[in-house]
Amino acid sequence: MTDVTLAIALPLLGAFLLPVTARRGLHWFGALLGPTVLALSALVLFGNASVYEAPYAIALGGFAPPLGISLYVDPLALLFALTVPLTTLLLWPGDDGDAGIRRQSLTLLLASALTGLALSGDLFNLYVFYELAAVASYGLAAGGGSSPGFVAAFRYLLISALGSVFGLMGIALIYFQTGTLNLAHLATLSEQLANPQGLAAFAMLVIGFGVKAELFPVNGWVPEVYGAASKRVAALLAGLASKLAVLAIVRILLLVFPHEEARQLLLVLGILGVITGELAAYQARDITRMLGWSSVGQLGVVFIAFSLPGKAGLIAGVTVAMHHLVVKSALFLLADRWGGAIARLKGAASSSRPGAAMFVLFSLSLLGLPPLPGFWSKFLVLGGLADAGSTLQLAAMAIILAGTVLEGAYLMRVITTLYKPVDAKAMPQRQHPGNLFASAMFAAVLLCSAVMVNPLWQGLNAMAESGVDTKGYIETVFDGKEIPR
Amino acid sequence: MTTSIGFIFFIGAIGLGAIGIAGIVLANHLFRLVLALAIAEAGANLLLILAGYRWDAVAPIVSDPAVVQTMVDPVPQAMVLTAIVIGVGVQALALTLVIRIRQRYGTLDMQEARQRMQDDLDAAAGITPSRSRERPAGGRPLPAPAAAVEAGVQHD
Amino acid sequence: MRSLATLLFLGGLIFLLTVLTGNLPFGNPPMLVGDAIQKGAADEVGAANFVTAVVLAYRGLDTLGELSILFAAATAGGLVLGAAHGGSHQRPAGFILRAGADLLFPLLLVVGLYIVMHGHLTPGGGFQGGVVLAAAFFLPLLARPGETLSHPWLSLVEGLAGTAFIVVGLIALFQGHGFLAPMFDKGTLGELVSSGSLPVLYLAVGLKVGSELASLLSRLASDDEVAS
Amino acid sequence: MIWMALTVVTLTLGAALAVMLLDNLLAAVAAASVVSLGVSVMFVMLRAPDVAMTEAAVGAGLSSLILALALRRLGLIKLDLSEKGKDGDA
Repeated sequence: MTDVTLAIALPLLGAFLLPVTARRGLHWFGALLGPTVLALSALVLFGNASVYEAPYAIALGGFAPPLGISLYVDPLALLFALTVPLTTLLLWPGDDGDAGIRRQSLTLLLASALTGLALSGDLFNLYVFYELAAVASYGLAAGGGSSPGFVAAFRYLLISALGSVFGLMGIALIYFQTGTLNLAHLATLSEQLANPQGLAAFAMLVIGFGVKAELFPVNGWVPEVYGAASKRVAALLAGLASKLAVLAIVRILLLVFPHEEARQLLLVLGILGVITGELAAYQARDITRMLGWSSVGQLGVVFIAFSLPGKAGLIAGVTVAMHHLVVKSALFLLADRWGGAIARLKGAASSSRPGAAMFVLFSLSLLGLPPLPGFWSKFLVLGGLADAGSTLQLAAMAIILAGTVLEGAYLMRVITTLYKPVDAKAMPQRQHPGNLFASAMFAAVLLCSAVMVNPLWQGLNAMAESGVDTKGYIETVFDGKEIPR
Repeated sequence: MTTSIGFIFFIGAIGLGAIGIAGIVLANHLFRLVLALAIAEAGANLLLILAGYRWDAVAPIVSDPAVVQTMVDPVPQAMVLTAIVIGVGVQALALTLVIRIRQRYGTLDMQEARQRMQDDLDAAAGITPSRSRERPAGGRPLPAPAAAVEAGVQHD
Repeated sequence: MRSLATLLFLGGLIFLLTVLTGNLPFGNPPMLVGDAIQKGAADEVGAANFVTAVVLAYRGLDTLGELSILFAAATAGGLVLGAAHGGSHQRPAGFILRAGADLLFPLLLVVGLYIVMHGHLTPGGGFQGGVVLAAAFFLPLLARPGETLSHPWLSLVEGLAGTAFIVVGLIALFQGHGFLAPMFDKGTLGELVSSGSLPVLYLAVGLKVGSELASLLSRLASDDEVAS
Repeated sequence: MIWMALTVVTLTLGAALAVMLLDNLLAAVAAASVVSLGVSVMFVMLRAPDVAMTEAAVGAGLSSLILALALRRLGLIKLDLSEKGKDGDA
């Protein structure tokens, strides 16, 4: 078994070396460097597949757990960590001179930070990786060089920095009361945090990490950044980065704040996210902003799912999150050439048949048409809500259903436009082959998971089993050593 | 004595954080937004240091290995060290963005810059903007400098 | 509308303040981790400055993340402003500033390196020293606006210092101690050559911070294409 | 000690308000560096000399320099370092 730290360190190493190699006649080396380190880091993570039997923890630097930083590797962390290098490889930015090298460097930094977010078992370390991911994505958002991109990136930076000030204050409030940062150690002290200060700290952390997760009050940046940035960056941020931020929040929720109030908070924010996101998406008149707002709505569903207690919540949440990762990344890729007003897409299907077919496939899955995975993800969430059955949860059910109807309305509007007869004056562009290939890969993943429902279900079950096992987490991290109190 | 001095600093930390956050929410000038961010960060850092402060202890540095003294918690200090450097990096990046926005849109006003961004996004997407603004055909002239330069800034 | 939002906002803040000032233990924190580190740091790490021990040994990954953030900020800044070409077009500075810069340059260099290399003993270290180093290299630029910092060199130092930090961590990993574990002999507490690989790490941090900040500063200082 | 703490906190909060309210941006930058200095004095009183040193070097020194350079590049101030008396445009 290879040390999982390599999956974080290798992309960082690549990012540091890229600008050095690229300017020294080693251009071929620089072009290969990024994909190579990402592939290596995926291999390292694949090499850890044995965690399905036994999760394990790494004490970095060999210091006993509460003192140093510890990494925790369980199926949940591994699944999310694996998506990072794989998705980043599919969305790898092209190489065009000096700016291209900087973009690649930032993408590697983003990948490393997101892997770290999945694996880290330390509150402040989560914050540092989150901040690294944030700074890298400001750069990527502004990297297109367009004027709207600068304004969008600046707004994103402000909102995100406001969030990290809140996050830092939340960490301070937790440290005031417990004197530790290790998530396993905090899990043993979680009853000390079951008070107003604790809840305030949780709310602050949720606002902090919620900026990248497009959580309700701090998602004003979403349509602007996705509209102004290149669509590969939008796919990376909407598909991948948001999921890892969600994972950080879920870890904190499961381990440190297993209280009813904390779940209620997520539920309410999720409901508000669904309402605002779907309504705004319905009103949007161009595809990019429609997809951006619909992504806000979908992440609202993710938060509602994770607010369900126990295994059911974790399974539902992971299913929705993974489904959204695949579908939204692919849809943004397809929107690269087809971005812009919906009305201009008349007859696009005739200029690029596979593109239109995939657009229909992903839209139907997003809506939840039965054999496709999207159906199962919505089914799990709605079933879980019906089982839990408090008034708020039933309301959430109704709102998700209403959101689906809205989703259907605006996605069908696009699809019917795609298949309208061509307007000879304004022929829509053909799809870029690279984008088509990448979204075909996503489609393959989607169809495979539609076929292999049974093994997936078992895998998810095992993952949720170890995911909600707080006691197991504590025992694995401390490994029989004395826990300071 | 023991708690009151900590409480004074606590008020200071919360006050700095509140002023900074209120500034980020309310200010409309791009440069002042960056300044407000720095103040909010200072407040958060102070709060973090306060979380490890112990009134009867010395700084966490061994001056004489033979003498054992109680020390304040070194962990929050390390965290703040990290946070300060992160803060200055983010600030520099924010300023480069401000410089570019000023060059492209000729304004330092958040509302104005946002409006023009929306217009540009709409134009790129091929949508007629919902709010009609007088827009001359062809090039997009810079707005009058009065909008860009805040009153009271010397231009000598 | 805006004033209403303000009022709501301030009300929320005041509410938060009253909730939070409840029973936080000022001046008497639990210090579960802090106490354990104070007991063990002298033996486990061997640095007299415990903050350094925490920054580089116990929480080394945070410091690596922080270096990466600075690197990301500098890279993104470069992406936004483009490569800084040409210095500012101002006239050369006055005699006093030029002479002062010439005098200060070696002085700041020595002071910066001193702060970096004594980080494990006294207050200071890679970050503080790095800032002084950046100032040392930026000052001549301020005095002679025509000159530029040599960017290829800067980026080389940038990349190699960051690489060195990771490589030191990886060497420890492949020796079986875990990523970024302290290596080498711990030495005597309080001496310059002590605490194993920590001074090496802090030197890498100092060079990285210094070169990163210097390139950020020079990029901001060059006032090309002010017009759009 | 308490009086000193009160003074420093009051000064810092006052400077922070000044940053938000001053019309002149260069003065606001100066006020921001006063805030940093005040915070670093507080760090010393809270027995965090390492952090105080960093805050003074980064917050009061480097960050003010960055802000001032940005102001100059924005064309809002003119940092003229050359000898007085000679004219000529940049």
